[in-house]
Amino acid sequence: MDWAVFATIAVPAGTAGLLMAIPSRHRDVVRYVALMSGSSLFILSLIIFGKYQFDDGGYAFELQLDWLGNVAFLGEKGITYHLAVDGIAAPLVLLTGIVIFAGVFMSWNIEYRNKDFFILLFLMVGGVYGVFESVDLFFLFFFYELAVLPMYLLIAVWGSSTDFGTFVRTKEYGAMKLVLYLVAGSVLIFIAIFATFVEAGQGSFDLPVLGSVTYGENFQKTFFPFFMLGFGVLAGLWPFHTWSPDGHVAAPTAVSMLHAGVLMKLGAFGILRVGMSLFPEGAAFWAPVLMTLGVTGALYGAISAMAQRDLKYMVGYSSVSHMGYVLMGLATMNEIGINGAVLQMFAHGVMTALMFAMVGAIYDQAHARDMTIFGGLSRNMPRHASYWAVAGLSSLGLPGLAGFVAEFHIFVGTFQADYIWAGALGILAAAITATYILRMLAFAFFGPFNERWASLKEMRIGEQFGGAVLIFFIAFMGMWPMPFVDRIAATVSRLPGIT
Amino acid sequence: MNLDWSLLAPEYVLAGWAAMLVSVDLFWGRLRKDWLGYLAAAGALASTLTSLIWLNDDTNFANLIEVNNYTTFFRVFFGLIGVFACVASARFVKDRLLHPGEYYALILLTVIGGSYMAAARELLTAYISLELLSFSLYVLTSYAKFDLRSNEGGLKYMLLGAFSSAIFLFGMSLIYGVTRTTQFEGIHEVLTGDTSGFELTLFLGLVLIIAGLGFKVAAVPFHMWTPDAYEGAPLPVTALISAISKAGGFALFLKLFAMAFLPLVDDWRLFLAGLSAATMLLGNLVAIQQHNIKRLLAYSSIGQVGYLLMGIAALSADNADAASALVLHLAGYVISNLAAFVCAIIYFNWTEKDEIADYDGLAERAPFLALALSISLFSLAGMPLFAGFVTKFILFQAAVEEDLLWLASIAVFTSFVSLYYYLVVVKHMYLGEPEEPTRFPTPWVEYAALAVLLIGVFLVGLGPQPLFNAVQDSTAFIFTGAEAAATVGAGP
Amino acid sequence: MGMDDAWLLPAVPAAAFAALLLFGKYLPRKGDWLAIGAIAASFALFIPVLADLLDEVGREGFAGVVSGTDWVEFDTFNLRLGFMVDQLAIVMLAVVTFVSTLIEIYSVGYMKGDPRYGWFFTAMTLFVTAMITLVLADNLLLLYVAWEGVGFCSYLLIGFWHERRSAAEAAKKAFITTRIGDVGLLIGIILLWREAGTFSIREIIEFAQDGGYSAEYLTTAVLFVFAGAVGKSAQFPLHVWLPDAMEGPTPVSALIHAATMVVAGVYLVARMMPLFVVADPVALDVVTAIGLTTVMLSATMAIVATDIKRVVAYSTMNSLGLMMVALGAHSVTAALFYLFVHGFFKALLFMGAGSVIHGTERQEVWELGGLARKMPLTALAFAVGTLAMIGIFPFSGFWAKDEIVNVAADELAWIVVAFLVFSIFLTAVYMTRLYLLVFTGRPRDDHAHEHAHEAPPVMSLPVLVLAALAVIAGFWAFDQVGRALGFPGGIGEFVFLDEAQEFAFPVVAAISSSLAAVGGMAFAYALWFGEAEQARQLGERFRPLYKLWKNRYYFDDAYQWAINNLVLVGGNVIAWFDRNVVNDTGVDGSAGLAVFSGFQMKFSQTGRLPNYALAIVMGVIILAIVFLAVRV
Amino acid sequence: MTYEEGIFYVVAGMTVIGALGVVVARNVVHSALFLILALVAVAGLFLLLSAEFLAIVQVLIYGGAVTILILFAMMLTRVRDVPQALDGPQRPFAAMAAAAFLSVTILAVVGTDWEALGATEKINVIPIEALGDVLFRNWAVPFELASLVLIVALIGAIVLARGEEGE
Amino acid sequence: MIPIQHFLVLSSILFSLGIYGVLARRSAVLILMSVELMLQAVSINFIAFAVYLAPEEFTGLIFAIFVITVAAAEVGLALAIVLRIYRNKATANVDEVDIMKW
Repeated sequence: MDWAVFATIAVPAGTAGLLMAIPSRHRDVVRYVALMSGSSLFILSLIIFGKYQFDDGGYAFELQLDWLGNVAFLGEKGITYHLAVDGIAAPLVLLTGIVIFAGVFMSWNIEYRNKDFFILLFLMVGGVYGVFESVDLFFLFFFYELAVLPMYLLIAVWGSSTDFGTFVRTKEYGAMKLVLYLVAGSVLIFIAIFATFVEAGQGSFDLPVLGSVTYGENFQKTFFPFFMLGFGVLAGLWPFHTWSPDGHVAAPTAVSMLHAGVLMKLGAFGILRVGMSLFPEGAAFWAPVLMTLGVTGALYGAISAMAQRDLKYMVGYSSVSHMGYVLMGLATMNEIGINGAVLQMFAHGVMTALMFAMVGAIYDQAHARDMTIFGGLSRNMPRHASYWAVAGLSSLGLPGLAGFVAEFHIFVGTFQADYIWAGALGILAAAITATYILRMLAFAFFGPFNERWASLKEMRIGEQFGGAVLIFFIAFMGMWPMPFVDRIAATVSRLPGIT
Repeated sequence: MNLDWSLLAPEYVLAGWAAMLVSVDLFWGRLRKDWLGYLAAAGALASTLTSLIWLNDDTNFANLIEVNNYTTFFRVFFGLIGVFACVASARFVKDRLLHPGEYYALILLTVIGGSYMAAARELLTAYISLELLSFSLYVLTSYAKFDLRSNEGGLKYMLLGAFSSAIFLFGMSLIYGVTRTTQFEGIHEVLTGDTSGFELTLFLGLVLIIAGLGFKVAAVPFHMWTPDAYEGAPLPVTALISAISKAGGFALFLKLFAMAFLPLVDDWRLFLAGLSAATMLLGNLVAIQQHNIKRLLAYSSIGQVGYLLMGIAALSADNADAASALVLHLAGYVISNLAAFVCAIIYFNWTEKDEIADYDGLAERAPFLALALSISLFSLAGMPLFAGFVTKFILFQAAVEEDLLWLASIAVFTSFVSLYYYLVVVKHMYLGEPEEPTRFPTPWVEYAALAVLLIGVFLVGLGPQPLFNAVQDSTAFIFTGAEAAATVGAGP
Repeated sequence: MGMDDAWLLPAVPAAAFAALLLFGKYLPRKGDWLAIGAIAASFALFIPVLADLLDEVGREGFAGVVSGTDWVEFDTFNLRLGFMVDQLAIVMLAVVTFVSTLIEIYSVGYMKGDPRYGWFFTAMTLFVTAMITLVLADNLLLLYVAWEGVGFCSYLLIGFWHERRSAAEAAKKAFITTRIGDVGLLIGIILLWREAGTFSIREIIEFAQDGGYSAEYLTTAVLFVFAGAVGKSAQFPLHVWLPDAMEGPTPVSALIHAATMVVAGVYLVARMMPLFVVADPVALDVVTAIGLTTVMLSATMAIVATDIKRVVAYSTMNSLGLMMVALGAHSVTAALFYLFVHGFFKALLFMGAGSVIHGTERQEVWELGGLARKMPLTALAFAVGTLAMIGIFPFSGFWAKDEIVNVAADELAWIVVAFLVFSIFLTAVYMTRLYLLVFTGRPRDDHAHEHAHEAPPVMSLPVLVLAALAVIAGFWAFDQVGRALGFPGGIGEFVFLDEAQEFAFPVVAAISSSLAAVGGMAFAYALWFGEAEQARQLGERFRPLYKLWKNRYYFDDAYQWAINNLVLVGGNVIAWFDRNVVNDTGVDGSAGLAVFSGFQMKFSQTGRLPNYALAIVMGVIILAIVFLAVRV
Repeated sequence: MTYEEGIFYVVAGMTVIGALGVVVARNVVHSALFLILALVAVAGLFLLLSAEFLAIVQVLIYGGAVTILILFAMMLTRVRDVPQALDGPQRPFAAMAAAAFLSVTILAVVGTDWEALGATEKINVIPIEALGDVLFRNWAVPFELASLVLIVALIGAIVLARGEEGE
Repeated sequence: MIPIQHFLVLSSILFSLGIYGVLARRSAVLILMSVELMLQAVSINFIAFAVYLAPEEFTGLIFAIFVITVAAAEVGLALAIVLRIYRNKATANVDEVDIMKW
C-alpha cells in the first residue's frame, strides 16, 4: 500500500491537470471530476489512517526517490522525495481527506469559472497532503508554500468583499494579507532550515537524518523560535493571527473550510514535526513563551469572537482561539498535552470546516452573514441549525463531541506541566466559547422568526451530506477517540524531550 | 599555442548569419516582413547546435578563450536566449520597428558577445566581448527611433555604459599592473603568493572591476541605468537585456572571481555580500512602487541580481557549489524572466500597453497568457513547482554554507517582499475588469515559445537534477588548478 | 443481572435516544412509546441492581461495586468509563429512574399536539441517559462528561420553545451560567488528578485520606469542584438561571430543574464529602455559607414572585440551599434524605403546576384563583406537595427537614440554625400563599377559569403516584420501615459518611420547625386568603423591601449590567484593539513601512544621468575607502 | 631631474591643462580644442614611453577621427548656438567625488612598491613587427571581436542617425 | 629615468578629471569627451605598465590599441544616439532628458 501516500499527492495533481484539459463550459463534468477526486482522496486517506500500524509509532508507507543529489553540500543523496506517514500525520491526512471531500460538496454551486476554482483547490490540497507526508525538509517546505499560494486567487477571485460600516474588508485585501503573512512566516522557516542543515552537516534534509544529530543548546535556543514563529503564523499564533479572520471573511466556503480546517494545522504540525522534534531543548526553553502566547490566543480569540456580529469573523476568531489550545498543548512538552494538541488539530479541523460550510450555506442564499439581522432561522432550516449546533457544541467542548476529548487532554497536559494558571485560563476561554456560540445560535436561529428571510430554504442535499460526513467524524472522535489516540500516542511518545 | 580556428565555429555561424540577415533584408523585401525573425532564430539555433560539438571537451584557443563545458553551457544558453528573443521579436519588429535585418543581426551579435564573455580566459578578450555585447544592446535599446523613451533609454545606457567601462578598464589596468598578466590563471597564480607589496593598487583595481561588472549586472549602486533602459527599450530588447546582459555579466563575473580573484576571497566576500544585500533590498522595495510592467521587471531583476551576487560572495576555495548554485539560479531566473517578457510582448502586440493597470481582466481575455504570466512571476518570486523555488533554495543554501546566514535571511525576506508586487500584477489580471470582454486572437508562434519556456520553468522546478548536473559539469572548469580538482570531487 | 451490569441502565435509554434521533420521525406516535419504554426499562433494571446491592451491602467493608472499560489509554494517561454502584448512587438512581418514568408518562398528555413532540421525547431520553451516567460515574471524568451532558439537555429543553425570545435567552443564560461553574469543576477535577494521577473518585479519596494532597491544595481543589456544584445546583451567586429556566415545558422543570439535574451539585458534593472532610474546614464553611445564603435569598424572593412556576423554582432553590447546609454540616445522610423526598414532592408540585397551566393556559397567580373546584385532583396533589415542602408532620418533607435542622444544630453555629428555622417559616409563607392564590378564593380571570379543566388521566395518574410518595417517602427515616423494605435500616444506616446512624427524633428541632411552619402558614393565610388586601398593604408599607425582592435582589440586573458594560464592552475593546492596533497598525503598518521605504527609495531614481553617474562614483569611492581602510 | 623628466613634466602639464580645459571650459568649442591638446599631449607621453606605434595610432584615431567626429556632432546639435550653462547643479559634488577618487587612487598608486614589481628598467624600443605579429596571432580573437564591435557601431550609427522618410 | 609613479599619478589625475567632467557637465557631447579623457588615462596606465613591468610581452600595448579602437567606435555610436535625441527633442543636455524616472 505504499503507493497510497504517493497517490494522495498524485491524485490532486492529476485532477488539476485533468481539469485543465476539460473545456470550461462543461461545468458539470468539472464538478463530477472534482467529486470523484475528492472521494478518492477521502478513501485514500481512510486507508492510510486505517492501515497505519501504530505499534512503534514510526514511519509507514515510506517512499523515497532521489531528487537532487551529487551536489557537494547536499551529499550524495541530497534532497530526496521522501514521503511517509507517522502517527501524528495519519489523523491529519485523514482530516484533509474529510475536508476536501466535504469541500467539494460545498463548492458544488460555484458557477463562475468553476474549473479554475477546482484546479486551484486541488493544487492546494496536494500541497497540504505533501506537508503532512513529507519527511524531507525541502519538500516539506516546498509543499508548505504550494499550499499557501493558490489561496491568493481562490480568495481574491471567488471570495467576497464586505462593508462593515466602520471599515471595509475587500477580498483583495484579505487574500493579499493572508498570502503575504503566511509567506512571511515561511521566511523564518526558510532561514531556520538553512541553519539547521548547515549545523547538522549531514548533507541531507531528511528529518530522520537531521533528527539523529544533537544540536548545541544555544543553537537550539536560537533557532527554535524561528520555527515556532514561522510555523506559528500559519497556526494563528497570537499576535500573528490577524490574517486568519480577515482571510476567512473574504474566502469562499470551501477555501475557508480547507484553510481553517486543514491549513492552520500545517503550522502546528510544523512546530511539532520540525521544531520540537529537532530542537527539544530549544522547545523546552521556549515552551513558556509558546504557552503564554497560546493561552493569550485562546482567550483573546474567544473574547474577540464574542464581539463579532459577522458569522465568519466569529468563526475566524474562534479558530484563533482553538488554535491557541493547540499551541498550549504543544507547549506542555508532555505526552498528554501533545496528544491533545494533535487531537485538537483534528477536532478543530472537522468542526471549523463544518462551521464554515454552514456559513457558506447560509451566505449562498441570504448574501448576508450578520447574525443579528437573522432570527428564528431554525424554522425553515432546522437541519442547518442543528449542524451549526453540533459544530458549535463541539467547539465549546461538549463531551461526546470531538472538541472535548482534545481540549480535555490539553488541559490535563497543561496542568501536568505546571502551567496551572494557563490551564485555568484555557478552561475559562472554553466557557467564553460557549458564550459566543450560544449567542450566535440565539441571534440567528432561535427567537421569533424574521419574515425577511422567509425565502430561505433548507440546505441543498449535497451540503447536507457533506456536513453529515463532518458531523460523523466529530461524533466518532468524541465517542471513540481511541483509534486516534493510539496512533498519535505511539508517535508522540517517541519524540525527544517529551515527558 | 593552439590556433584551431574551428573552435570559433559557432560564432562564425552567428556572424555569418548576421551578415546574411542584413543582406536578405536589403535584397529580399517580401521575406523580411514575415520570416526574418524566424530565420534569425534558426541561425541562433544552428550556432547552439554547433557549439554542442565541443561538449565535454576541454581546450582553448590561443589562451584567449577556452572551449570547455562552461563555455558550451553558456553558448547553448545564450544561443537559446537568442532564439527566444528572435521569435518573440518577430511580430513586434514587423509592426513597429524599421530595419529588421540589422535588428536581428545585432541580436545575433549579442549572442557572440555573451558567449565570449563566458569563454574568455583573459581580461582583454573579456573586455572586448563585453563591449560587443554592450554596443549591440545600446543600439537595440534606442532602436525605436521615434520614441523619446527609447532615445532616452539608449542615451543613458550608452553614456553610463561608456563611463562604467572606463572605470572597468582602469581597474583592469591596475590589476594588469600589479600582476603583469591578463590571464585569469596568471592572476590567480600571482595572487596566491604574497600580495602585501601592492595590495592597495590591487584592491583599488578590484573595486573598480567590481564596479564595472556591477554596472553590467546592475548591482546597487551601479544599477541606475537599468529601470530607464528597460523602460525605454522596445519590449523584446528589454527581454534581451534582462537575459543576456545579466547572464553574460554573471558568466564573466563568476569566472573572473572564481578563476582569478579566488585567493583574495576573504577580502572581497563581505563587500560583495554587502552589495548583494543592498541590491536585493533596494530592488525589491522600489519594485513595490512601480506601475509599468517593464520597470517592475527591471527592479525585480535588480533584486535577482542581489541573489546572484550571493553566489559570488559565497565562492570559496572549497565550495564549488556556490558557483553551480549561481549558474543554476541564473538559468532559472532567465527562463522565468524571458517567459514573463514574452507574455508582456504578446500583450503589447495586442494593445500597445505596458502599464500594470492595463493588464486588468487579462484572465478573461486571454486565460493562457494570464496563467503563463502568473507562473513566470511566481517562479521569479520563488514559489514551489516553478524553477525559482529550487534555484533560490540551493543558492541560498550555498550562501549559508559559507556563514552568510544573515545574507540569506535578507534574501529570503526580500523574496517575500517580491511576492507582493508580483501578486499585484496577478491581481490585476485576475480581478480587474477588462475594458472589453472580447478574446484576443491567439498568436500561435509566440504561445509555442511561451509554452516551451514554461515547460522549462516546470522542468527546473520539478526535476532540477539534469540541469544541475550540466551546471556542475560546467562550473567545474572555472576553478583553477589544484583547487578545481579538490573541490569538484562530486562532479564527474 | 447485578451491579456489574449497571452500565445497562444508561445504555438502554442511550440506544433509544440514538434510534429516536435517527428514525424518530418515522416511528408511530413519533416514538414516545420508545422513550417511555426505555426509561421504564431503566427503572426496571434498577430493581435487580438494587436487590443485588442490598445483598452485598451488609458485608464487611463494602464500598460499592465498580465496573467499566478504558476509553482512552496510553502510556501516561488513562481515562475510564467506569460505573460505581453504592448506596449514594442507588438513592439517586431511584429518584432519577422512577421520577423520570412518571414524568415521561405525564408528558404524553402535557406535550400533546406540540409540533416538536418527538423531539421532546428524544431530548428527554438523552437527558435521562446522561443523568444516570452522572449518578453511576466512578470517576470524575465520566462524571464531568455526564455533567455537561445534562447541562446540554437542560439547554435544549429550556429552549424547547425557542421561537419565544425569552425561552431562547433563558436557555442560553442557563447554559452559560452553569458553564461558569463548570470551569471551576473542570479545574478542580484536573487539580485533583494532577497529584493523584487518577480520575477515579475512590482512588482520589484514598489518596487524600493518605495525606497525598497538602491541605491548601486540596482545599483549593475542592472549592473549585464546589464551584461546579454551585452552578449546577443554582446556588448563590450563580442562581440566576434557575427561575428563568421555567421557560421550558413544565415536565422539564419537574424533572430537570427540580428532581434530578439541579440536585446533581448536591450529589457531587456528597460524593466528594470525604475530600471536604480532609480539606481545611473552610471548605465546608463555604458550602454552608453559600447554602444558607441561597436559602434566604430564594425564600424571600419567592414571597413576592407571581409566576406559579417561578415560585416553585424558588422553592427548589430553597431546598437545594438546605441540602447544601446539610452537607456543610457534613451530613450526607441528611442531604441525601432530603434529596430523595424532595425529588418526589418537588416533581409533584411542578406537575401540579403543569396541570394548572395545562388546564388554564395561565401562569400568573394573579390571573388564577379558585381552581380547587375545577381541578380537585390537582388541588389535592398540590396541597400534598405544599405540605411536604413546608414540612408539616407527617409528610415526607417534615422528616427530611427535621434531619437537617437536627444536624445543623449539632454541627453548626446557632445562627445558622436560627436562619434555618426562619427559612422554614418563610417557606411556609410563600408556599401557602401560592396555594391560596391559585386554588382558593375567587377566580380573577373568568375566562381562564371557565376553560379550566382537570388534566387527562395520563397526567393525573403520575401526579397521584407522586402525591402518595410525597406523603410516605419520609418514613424511610425509620429503621423499621427500612428493614421492612430490605434495607439494613433507615436511611441513616444506608447512606452515611463514616458510620451508620440510627434514627433519632430530636424533639426540640421538630417542635421548633413545626411551629415555624405552622406560623408561616397562619401568617400567609392571614395575608393572602380572600382578596389579599392585607398583603397589598404590607407590600406598600415595606415598599423598598418589596421592590428588592421583586427585583430579585437586582442580581439579574447587576449581571446584565456587568455583561453589557464589562464583558461585551471588553470584547468590543479587544476586537477594536485587534482590528486597529494589531492589524491596522502592526500588520498593515509593517507592510506599509516596506511600501513607504520603497516609496522613499524610488526617488533616488531621479531620471538624470549625472546623478546616476554620481551614484556609480560614490559606490566606487565608498567601496574603495572601506577596502583600503581595512588594509591600511 | 633628468631631461627626460623635464620633458615629461612639460608634456604632462599640457595633458593636464588640456584635460582641465575640457572639463571646465565655458565654451563647447573651447572644450573640444582643449581635448585635442590633451590628446596630442598624451601621444607625446606615449612617445616618452617609447610606444611610437601607439602614439601614431593615438594621433590618427583621436586627433583625427574622434575630434572631427565630435566637432561634427557639435555642429549638428548646434550646441554652440545656444548660450547656456554647461555645468549641471551637481558640480560641487562632482568636484568632491573626483577629488576623493583622486586621493584614493594616488594613495594606492604611491603606496605600492612598484620597484619590487620590477619597474626598474624600461625598454627603449618597441619593435612594431613583433607587435604586429603578436596582435594578429596571439590576440586574434579580440581582434576579430573588435571588428565586430566596429561593425556594430557602424550599423548603429547608420540605423540611428539616418533620417527616415517623413522626418 | 622617469619613475613609473609619474605616469600613474598623471593617469589618475586625468581619470579623475574625466570623472569630474562626466559628473559636472550637462551636454552629452561634453560627457563623452570626458569619458575619452578617462580612456586616455587607461591607455597611459596600460602602456606604462607594459613598458615598465612586462616588457617581454606586449599585452599592455595591445590592450591600449584595443582601448583606442573601442573608444573610437564608442564615440561614433554615442554621437549617433545624441543626434537622434537632438532630432527628437532638440536638446543634447542630459539633465533635460528625464521623462523616465522613479
